[in-house]
Amino acid sequence: MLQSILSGDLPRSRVLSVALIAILIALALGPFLFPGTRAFATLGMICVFIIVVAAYDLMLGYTHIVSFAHTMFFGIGAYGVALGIGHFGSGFGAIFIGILGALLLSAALALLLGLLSLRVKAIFFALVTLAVAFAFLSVVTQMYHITGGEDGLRVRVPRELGPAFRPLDSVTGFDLFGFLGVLFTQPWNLVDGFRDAFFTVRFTGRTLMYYALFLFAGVIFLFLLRLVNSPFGRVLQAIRENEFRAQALGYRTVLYRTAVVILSALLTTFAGALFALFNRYVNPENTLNFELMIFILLMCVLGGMGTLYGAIIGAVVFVVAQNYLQDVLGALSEAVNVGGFVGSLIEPSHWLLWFGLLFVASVYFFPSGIVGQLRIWARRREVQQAVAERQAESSARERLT
Amino acid sequence: DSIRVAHVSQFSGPLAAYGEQLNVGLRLGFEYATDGTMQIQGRDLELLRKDTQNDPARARALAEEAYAEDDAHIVVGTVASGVALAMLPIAEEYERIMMPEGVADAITGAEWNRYIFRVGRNSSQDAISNAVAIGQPGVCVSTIAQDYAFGRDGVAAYRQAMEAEGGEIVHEEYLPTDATDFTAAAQRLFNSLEGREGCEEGKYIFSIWAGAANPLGRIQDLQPERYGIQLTSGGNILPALVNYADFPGMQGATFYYYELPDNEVNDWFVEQHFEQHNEAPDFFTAQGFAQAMAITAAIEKSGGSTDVEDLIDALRGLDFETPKGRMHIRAEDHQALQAMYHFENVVEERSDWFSDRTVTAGVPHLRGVIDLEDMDIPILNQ
Amino acid sequence: MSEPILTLTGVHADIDQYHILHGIELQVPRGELTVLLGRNGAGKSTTLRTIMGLTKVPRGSVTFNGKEITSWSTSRIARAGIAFVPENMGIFGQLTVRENLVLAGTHGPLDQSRLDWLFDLFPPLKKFWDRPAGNLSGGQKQMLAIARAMVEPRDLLLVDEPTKGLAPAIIDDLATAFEELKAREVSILLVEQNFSFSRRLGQTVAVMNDGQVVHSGTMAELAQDSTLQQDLLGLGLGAHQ
Amino acid sequence: MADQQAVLETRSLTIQFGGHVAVDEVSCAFQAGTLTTIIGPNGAGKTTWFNLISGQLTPSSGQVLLAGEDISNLSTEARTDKGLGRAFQLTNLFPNLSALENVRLAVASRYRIGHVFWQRASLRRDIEDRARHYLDFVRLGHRADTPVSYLPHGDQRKLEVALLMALEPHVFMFDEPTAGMSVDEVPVILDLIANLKKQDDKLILLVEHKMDVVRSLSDRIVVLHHGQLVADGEPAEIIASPVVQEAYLGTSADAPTEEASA
Amino acid sequence: MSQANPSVGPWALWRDRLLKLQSDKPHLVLLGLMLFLAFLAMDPATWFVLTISGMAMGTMLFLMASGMTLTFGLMSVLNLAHGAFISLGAFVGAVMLTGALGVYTVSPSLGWNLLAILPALFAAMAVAGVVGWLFEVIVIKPVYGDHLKQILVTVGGSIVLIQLIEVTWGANEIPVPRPGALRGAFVIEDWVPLIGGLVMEKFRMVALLLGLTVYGLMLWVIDRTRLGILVRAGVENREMVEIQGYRIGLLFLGVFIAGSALAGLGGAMWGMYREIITAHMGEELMISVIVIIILGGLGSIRGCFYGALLVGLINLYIGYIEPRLAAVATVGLMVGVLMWRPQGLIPVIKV
Ligand SMILES: Nc1ncnc2c1ncn2[C@@H]1O[C@H](COP(=O)(O)OP(=O)(O)OP(=O)(O)O)[C@@H](O)[C@H]1O
Ligand SMILES: Nc1ncnc2c1ncn2[C@@H]1O[C@H](COP(=O)(O)OP(=O)(O)OP(=O)(O)O)[C@@H](O)[C@H]1O
Ligand SMILES: [Mg+2]
Ligand SMILES: [Mg+2]
Repeated sequence: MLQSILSGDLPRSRVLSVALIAILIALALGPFLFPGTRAFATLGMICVFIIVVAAYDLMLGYTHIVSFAHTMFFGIGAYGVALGIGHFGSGFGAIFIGILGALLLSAALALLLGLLSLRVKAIFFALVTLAVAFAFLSVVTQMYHITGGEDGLRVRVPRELGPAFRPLDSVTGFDLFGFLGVLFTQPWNLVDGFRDAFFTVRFTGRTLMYYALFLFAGVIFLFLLRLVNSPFGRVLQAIRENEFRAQALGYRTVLYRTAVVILSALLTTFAGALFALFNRYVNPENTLNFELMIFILLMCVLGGMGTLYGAIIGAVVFVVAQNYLQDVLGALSEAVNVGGFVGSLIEPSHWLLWFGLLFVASVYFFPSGIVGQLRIWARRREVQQAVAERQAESSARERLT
Repeated sequence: DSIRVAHVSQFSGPLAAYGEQLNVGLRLGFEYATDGTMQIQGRDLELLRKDTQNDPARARALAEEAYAEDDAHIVVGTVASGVALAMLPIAEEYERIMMPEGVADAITGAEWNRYIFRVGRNSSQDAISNAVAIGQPGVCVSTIAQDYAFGRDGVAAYRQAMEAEGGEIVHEEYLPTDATDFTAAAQRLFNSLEGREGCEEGKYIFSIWAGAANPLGRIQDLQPERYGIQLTSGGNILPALVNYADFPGMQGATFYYYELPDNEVNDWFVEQHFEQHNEAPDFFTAQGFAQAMAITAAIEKSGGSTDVEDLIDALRGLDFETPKGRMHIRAEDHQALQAMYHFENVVEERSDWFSDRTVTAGVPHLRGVIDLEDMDIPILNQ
Repeated sequence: MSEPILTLTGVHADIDQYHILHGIELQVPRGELTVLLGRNGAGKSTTLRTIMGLTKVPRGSVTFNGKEITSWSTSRIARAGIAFVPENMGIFGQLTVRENLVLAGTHGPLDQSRLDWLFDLFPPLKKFWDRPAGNLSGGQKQMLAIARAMVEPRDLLLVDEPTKGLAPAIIDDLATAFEELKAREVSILLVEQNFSFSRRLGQTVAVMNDGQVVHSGTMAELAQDSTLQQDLLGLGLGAHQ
Repeated sequence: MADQQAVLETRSLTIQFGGHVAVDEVSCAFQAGTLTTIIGPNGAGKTTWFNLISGQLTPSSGQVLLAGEDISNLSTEARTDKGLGRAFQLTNLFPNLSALENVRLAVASRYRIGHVFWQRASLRRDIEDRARHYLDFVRLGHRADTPVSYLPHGDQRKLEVALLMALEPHVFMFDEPTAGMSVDEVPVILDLIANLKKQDDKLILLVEHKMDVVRSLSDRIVVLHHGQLVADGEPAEIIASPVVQEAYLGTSADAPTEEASA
Repeated sequence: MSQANPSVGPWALWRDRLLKLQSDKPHLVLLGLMLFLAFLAMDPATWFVLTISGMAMGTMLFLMASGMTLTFGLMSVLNLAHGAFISLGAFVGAVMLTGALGVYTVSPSLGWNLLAILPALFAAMAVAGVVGWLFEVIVIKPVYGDHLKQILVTVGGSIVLIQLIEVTWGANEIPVPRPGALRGAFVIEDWVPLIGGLVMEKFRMVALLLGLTVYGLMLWVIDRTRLGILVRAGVENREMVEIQGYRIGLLFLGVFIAGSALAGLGGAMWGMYREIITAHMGEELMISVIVIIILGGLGSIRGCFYGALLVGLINLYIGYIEPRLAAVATVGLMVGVLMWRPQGLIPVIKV
């Protein structure tokens, strides 16, 4: 059963399995475990990025097409919904039209990009897409009367997805971290801590939106997992390894590559639309920026290229770091409280410095990504265990004789 | 119960310096307003600080966090107009006061809601005061601005005010926001003014430009004086004023430069700033100070109540003192108004502007104060 | 006879987590041509790479010209006077033939008489002198790879399967070239599958199997003994040669 | 001439690189059920000719015909689809995939299931069984799970042959299949090729420098020199011809003749 | 017009020559075409000013892009932190001009000015070079040969560098005094036909000179020395270069330092041009830099030079005709060129 849901591509590492289960629980029960708007936003962004990164991994990790124009599709999705709602009002019909239009545009652009990749290869292609994405960004910014320019657009979601809609009232949540905090710092207040940890969850339309997001992320992820483990996925791997030879084996690599680019673009567009609905605000900075592109790339590489599970791990680690690193630094610099150059280094306003360092370090220490690394460790342990067993067996046999 | 003011602005990334200045100003302002007690009407004042990283999505989340979790009564927003605009709906959702800092007209215009109060100037104010400063019959102006809402709005307001003064706008030039090479634009500006009839009182090029790469210097390099063209522009932050050294005699209008206003608050402010930071206070520091003065005045007016409706009542029509002079918040669109300063640029060497260096800079010298009555600032939120 | 120019004692080698060589014992006499034989996967190429310092050596020692070079860097080993023609030829496809050879001459400009000798051996090199080496045919690349190792005098040549892909006439010329090098006191360690070629040139021979040297002796001895050949090399086909 | 239609034919096939004519007006036709060996000095244009036939290069002029149909303008993939299979002179595989996966890709191409994205690849036992079959064929069964980059050179050569077999083409093109293979393995591959020949409808083209191999297997020998087809005929006759002796086997010619006479 | 047989006679000859020129010297053809089209689109005086200014802008861009194409061409390292080095150069230059050399800057005499400018440029190069050295050892070395990782690591490194600049010099914008002699413009005397009365900014002329000098020097090093061959070989196969007995690590380090120093030089010049600098300044230039180096053919110095000229010119021409299209036109130019020549104008690296 599990085998067939996960298309036979199991996590293959105990640590990874545990982490994935924990993430699944955290995302599924998130609004009831972590109080606060920031936590809520973080959960939503994780789901969005799981889709985006998984789709990107299909291109990058499984087919070795390095494109920096991915945010373009994300932006198209987001702006599609924003403009749809802007023009046709806050209804589901408007959302549908917006998404449909965005998907069509993305498909067309992806097709062009796929064709471009035939003529312009490898690193050239990567850099060209970077420039194209930049041009797209600049066009969107310049058409400010339609797109709002740098100021972006507000997305007035339908009432059912907004904060005013209250399908359920007063659901109780349990503040997991709050409770754990008490447990570790003041175990003597455990009972009080336990009681205090309960809180009231405002179950609104936004919560509904979150669950829609969560659901889509799950379904798309499983779909991609099946895809990469299908014969089609194997051909992609072949193209990644040696496109020339794949052609000589009779595979029309052009079609495969274009199909992958388009599929990936469409999924990303869809994720962009979900993002707009969840975030209720779109602007170039958030959807089209080069920085965002690099972040997606980092999530992909950090999680582990060519392992879809990496998309989940990468998105979680990254989004959490992005949202909470500054607070950690703040706490740290208060605790340490040194002045001068060193002091200014750990000032929260220089959190980007540490972020950059983590960025570099993660590429070094997880050259095959977190998932890849975990799998390597797991395999090493298996081998060691096998060796140990064999030794134990032989020594036992010796003792017998 | 304390009064909680959350300053949600960018403290890292490209515009971090402005956020920092605002924050310094805000603290100084409260210090002055409360005589150092940090209490208003017997209630403690609590100042929170959150870094948007110049990311609108994050800014929205932080504003929500400030209202929902920190239970802040007032959120003071950011100087980046886009980010500020993105935050506005949050105030409406949570029904709490927000005081954004961006200059976009839309903040107290199209995107306004009743919880929004702006203590800073808006871009039309800037533009109009500049038009008033030099405008008279026989003046011809070509404008150069960035091609987006801020630039276009500004020029439109400028044109209206200029025409009201009897001057004439000859040509409008718009460039991408990130342009760095102005040769082509200068060429066209010159073409538009060169040999034009009926400009006895002067030919000007007026620039409205946000960001570092100001076109004035590049235009000046191409020697506009050959065609009898002068430059004119608004005020700027101190580092930018350093480059104004290239434009001796240039005139314009600004909302603040620390030596222009003549009032008690400013005296205290400048003195304290030099004492604490060993350098001159800038644009946004004064802005933050004014912010604090407005908040204090409002809460005093409401008798210490921080209930949102009480605050709205108090803020509407509020008059308060700031380093920039006396200010007034219009009831209609919650936009604060102030007198502006008509200046003329004089090249001087200044060692007191920055703590670490001496610079040769274009220093604004007062030519006159443009009173509120002289400016017709449109109400845009209807 | 003088001491061997190269000695491997108990050399082990790892690639990644795999243990490939298990205690190689090998000597290359000075001024002679030693042939290293063995089946596919016996570890011949790995042995050569290990000598060049290209694989990790957890145990054992490599001595060259009386100096222990086990832990030297590859470039230092090369500068000490060892040239290496790898199995995959390793030519620089983006560079021209000329540039490939210029780089191989580490001591300044190339010696014209030596070049002429090479052109004589491998005429295509002259013909394609200023063309990108990546466009050469398989055999031409092989020629270039060998020429690169011979463009300057070196003390020891490590050559990995030079004859594969070469036309018979060229193989013939190559044999002559090796003879000449031997005459110039150059020592050669040759890995070769072409038994008739190695039998013609080799003086000493070592046979590898499964990461170990399982036999070493003179070529004459092995060439006579067809049971030994059958044993070590499985020369079912070769026996009739 | 017209008694049997040629399976494969090249007509005045020519390609130039810059000023250099690598293949020069080569016209040649091949019948089914034959094995033709192509010999010629290094750089004669053998591999280039292969590249033109299999579509890696586009000719400057001339045509390639497969079963009478002009395929000069088809892509490599389309030609493979039509039953033209090719193994490469310089090993050209999927280095990070296992040996089995390499062959499986070839089998999957042969059964045209590359576009299937809804099935789990690992559940296609039929494909895997065939792949294992071909792997055993070249005596690499024990190496099925080893990544190709870990295989020694000789084994990679064998895998190259396995991939070609797995494609089950009508036309087999081998480019020096035994180069670098150890002496005891060579006969295995040769047997394999000889067995192919027994299937009547197959056509085999072979580039090879080992003269004993050439002699024992070929039905016909074609000689290329400076891009031109200089001789074509029965093996014995060709090897004896002075052109070949001089241009290819070398003047001294003692080593080859030694082989030849043994 | 009615030629009897177009395939003979001077027409055919010219057409053949043109075709040959087009395939052998695409950069010259393109440059000529652009100059010509622009000439048709505007009046000659404007055209002249824009062309000179555009070329000067181009050479300034070349200064900034050359380092990146150098590291790519010679060692196949894609350094997206290049922008941070540009910023670094700008800051060092600014500090030198305002601080230690402030006195020389203010003086309007060219001689004294040069005393300020040259050390400032050298300091910018030196500091950028030293930081480049550290950067190579710490950040780049572990990811040789893997473009994807290089992109990631250098972006991370770029964030760190920019933050360090902010920690050191503060997050404020810093004004850069432009030395007196470089302010203003040369005015062409009125009696000169056609272009009389036109002005050309002095600074641009200096940038033009400097750019041409650096270009010449770089060409000399790459073409006339063994270094060029050596490092190109290293890109293809490090192991083989070591097998030939060269210490490739040192070699790459040297190239990277040179590339960083060039970025520093370009940054210092750019800072003086803009007169106000921020830590993010270099980042904003990266798109232009990237367009230039792809346009010219990744890794080609010559291509980079022509690419920079083309970008500088098109920016001004389009900026004159329709400023909104400037950014799109640049990228459009690049995509167009790549469709015509997938490896750029003067390819060196095959992909
Ligand atoms: N990169 C690698 N990783 C793991 N194992 C390897 C690697 N390279 C080679 N091996 C293994 O090392 C063993 C010896 O390989 P080597 O290439 O030295 O053999 P060889 O004797 O040269 O064979 P051939 O005649 O086929 O070239 C083989 O079993 C091979 O599988
Ligand atoms: N892409 C190319 N560009 C330029 N010249 C080429 C190109 N490909 C091949 N050549 C040249 O064409 C000639 C024929 O090469 P080809 O590879 O066909 O030779 P071959 O007969 O297979 O030789 P070998 O036995 O050495 O493999 C060679 O001289 C080679 O240098
Ligand atoms: Mg080998
Ligand atoms: Mg060949």
